[in-house]
Amino acid sequence: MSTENSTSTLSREDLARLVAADIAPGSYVNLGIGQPTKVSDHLRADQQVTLHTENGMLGMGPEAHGEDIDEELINAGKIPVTERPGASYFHQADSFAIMRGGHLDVCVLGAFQVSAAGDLANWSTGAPDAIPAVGGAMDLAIGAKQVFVMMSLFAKDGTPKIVADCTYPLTGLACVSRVYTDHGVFLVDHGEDGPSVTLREAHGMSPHEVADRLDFPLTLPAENG
Amino acid sequence: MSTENSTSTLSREDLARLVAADIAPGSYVNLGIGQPTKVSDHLRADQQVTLHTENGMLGMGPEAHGEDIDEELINAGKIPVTERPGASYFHQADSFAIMRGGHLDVCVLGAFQVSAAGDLANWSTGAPDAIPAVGGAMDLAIGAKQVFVMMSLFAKDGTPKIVADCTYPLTGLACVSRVYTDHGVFLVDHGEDGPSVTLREAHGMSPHEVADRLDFPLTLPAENG
Amino acid sequence: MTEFVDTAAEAVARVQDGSTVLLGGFGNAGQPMELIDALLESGTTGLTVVSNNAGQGDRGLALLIKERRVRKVICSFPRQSDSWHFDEAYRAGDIELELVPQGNLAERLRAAGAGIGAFFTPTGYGTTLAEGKETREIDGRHYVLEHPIRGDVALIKAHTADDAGNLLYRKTARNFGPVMATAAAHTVVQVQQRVPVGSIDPEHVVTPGIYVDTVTALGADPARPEGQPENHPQEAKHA
Amino acid sequence: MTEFVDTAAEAVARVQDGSTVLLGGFGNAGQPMELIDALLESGTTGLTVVSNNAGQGDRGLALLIKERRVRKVICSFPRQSDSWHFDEAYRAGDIELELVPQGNLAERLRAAGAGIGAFFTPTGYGTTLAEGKETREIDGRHYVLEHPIRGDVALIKAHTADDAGNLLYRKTARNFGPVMATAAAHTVVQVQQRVPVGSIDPEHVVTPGIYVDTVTALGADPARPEGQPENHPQEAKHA
Repeated sequence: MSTENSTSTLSREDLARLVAADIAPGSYVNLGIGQPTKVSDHLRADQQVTLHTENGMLGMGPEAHGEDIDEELINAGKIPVTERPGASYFHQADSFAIMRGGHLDVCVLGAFQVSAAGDLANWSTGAPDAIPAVGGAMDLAIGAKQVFVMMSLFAKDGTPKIVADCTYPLTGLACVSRVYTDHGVFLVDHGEDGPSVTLREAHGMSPHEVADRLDFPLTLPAENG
Repeated sequence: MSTENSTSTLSREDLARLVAADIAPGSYVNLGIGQPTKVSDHLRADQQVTLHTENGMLGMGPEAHGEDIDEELINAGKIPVTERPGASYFHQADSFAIMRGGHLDVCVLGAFQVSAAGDLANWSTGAPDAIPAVGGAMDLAIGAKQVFVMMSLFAKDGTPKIVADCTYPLTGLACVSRVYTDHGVFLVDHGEDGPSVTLREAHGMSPHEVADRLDFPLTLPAENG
Repeated sequence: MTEFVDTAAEAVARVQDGSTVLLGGFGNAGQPMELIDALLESGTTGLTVVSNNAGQGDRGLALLIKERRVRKVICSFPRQSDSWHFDEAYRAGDIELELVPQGNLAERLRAAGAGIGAFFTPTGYGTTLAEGKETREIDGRHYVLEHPIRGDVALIKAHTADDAGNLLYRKTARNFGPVMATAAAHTVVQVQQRVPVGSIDPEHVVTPGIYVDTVTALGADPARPEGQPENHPQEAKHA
Repeated sequence: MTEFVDTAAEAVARVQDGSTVLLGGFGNAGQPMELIDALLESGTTGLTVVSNNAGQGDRGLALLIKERRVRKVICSFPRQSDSWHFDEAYRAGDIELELVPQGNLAERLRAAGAGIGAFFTPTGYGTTLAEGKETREIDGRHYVLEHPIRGDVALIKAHTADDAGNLLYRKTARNFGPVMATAAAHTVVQVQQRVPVGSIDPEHVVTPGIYVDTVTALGADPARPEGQPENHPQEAKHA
């Protein structure tokens, strides 16, 4: 897999590999529940990435199996996990201080929608009969130095999930830095002249085709611009 | 020494003994710098009082001497102290959360003045050329469930130090519960009808003589009222 | 001063009808199952429960909700794959829900314990969970004003208590315990073991005894047989 | 990620003229004397120093003030029996003082580290130290609004660091270290010893490595000869 434009879309595995490769060595990272969890499979040992789980731990290791399962050592998805050397435990207020205080380098989240201003919608479909649950989503959205989103670019009905304005209930405003999708990687710039979105690379369609499907002005990669 | 009215004034040692005897068994207590420190000499082991020092410790023991001196184990007055079994260390924000959150049962402080409303002035003389220093005084004043003050009833010039309104800069408002002085013990009631001060016992002068010297209405002990 | 009682039933005696109860745990980890069982036995009802979740499966808080003892839940993540008792009570209109982002929940509990009157948090700004709340821009960032959450009683789980009430926790079961212990008028703790004063290194104490009112030691946890000592805190091994 | 450097001089290289420096310590306990000595050597000036005190005797911060490297001090207790260098600078009008009640100082540092925009504290309400500050009555109690104190660099002292930057402190020398470590853009720590990852029990870590940017291990402290091992944290003995 290359990070240049390609004619085939990226699989979920490709995406996880791409995100993992983009995380700077030595980073402190929180991986959200679901698709983002897969990123850990592609982090190389020499990247020395330390994983945070918001239920009170730094230095989280891979999922636990068999005899290693300990119901008092779980991740934010309540899956049994393991402990890396150099780990530490802390209580919930200290754990969220790590996030809210901006100490994590990267947080990787799933999403329903991301706006061209970097607004994130990932906690509620807004369906009137749904039982709401937010967990740490809003803290994760506003806490990390960089928030990476992983999702498909289009919903099942073909409408784009990167939009001018989110129609789903918001998780956080102007918080997303990058969006990794099956059809390409989008960089959100929160500049002083207002936000802008640049397509870093396209997959499965051309950059112009991607731009045509979106309802906001997309900056294309330099070689295509 | 009795807790009834007496014809002689209370010495500083008497006061320390009196305060110590009034601390309920099992209490968590902070003793301020100076005269209040003496209270610890009179706490009985069976009272099981736990001492807090705001620089980050519960379970502080007596002053350290000789080989026991450790410059990393000091009290709020920067005097080397010792550690009792069952002690714990914590950082400064956690230590002041213990105070501000109202978890200490008793705090004993010195004072320049206390008002009839229980206002405390103990951190600054207000002299124009003085270099100000407040330390933890304002946190101690408002934090504990009960604040006991130890001081002489009269200043060197003969003016009372329990007053209608403090003239010295305030440390905290309506925070003092009791005032232990050489001439008697005063209880400050913060009732719904406004504050009132009751003389529990007089020493070295009669209750009426004490009342005559003060410039606010003093409630006298029941047997003299 | 910390009192030690022999049974979970005695430990929860402080909880009354209508009490606000802070309930430790993130999922089942750190949830004081035996204290909750005793609360079920006691018949106490009309409770407001503050907890991260609203119960999983057929244990602990889920059973309190099933039995309709809980009038209101203040939590961050009620809906889960196995939160069927909450789901049913909620859809039936039998339980009130106040949804709070998890970090705000933790910080509001901390504020209660630390004597903070209110605080400006960036979490939730611009979302429906901040609707109607005061907001402010400070140094170019937007914040929402949040207030403390206090409990009448906290029910939490720790691993070890010494005779002075100092607590050690275990791994991610620590979660809300230390914060809730500071935020309730009365804190009740179930521990696996009680050790003499002096058994815990003062540098390692997580919750000082000043926050701990009642402790009951349950002995060995069936889920953690003695054959796994390496998972226990260091002091536990020495005791 | 935590970097380890060989000398105190390298460790303080981040401090620039005009920097705001958070300086650990309560009195001399926990004051990073060797880092301050290196700062003296470096010639850096125009500093704003945030610390509980304003130096004692002829060591550490007192010397920085004596040499007029400090433009402003934010502290709770500058005036002491042996604060002669501060007293002289202050009376000469050479140093600015912002006096902050100690608990507000600690909480403002914590707020900076925890991403809290501002908070209402009861401490100082109705006193001259709250003059001009916003106040509010909440549930019948009066509060003052206080804002975070952030540092460009924190210089603190701990006892032990592992290779991941996790820190253990020693007794009341812990004081402001853990809070300041969270409140600065760059945190520099002097420790007595560095140990391999895995030497510190994860339950005992006081400051996680995420807060620690630069560490220098000084080796044995002359004030604490090896003959006193019982005063060292448990892990230190095992290392």
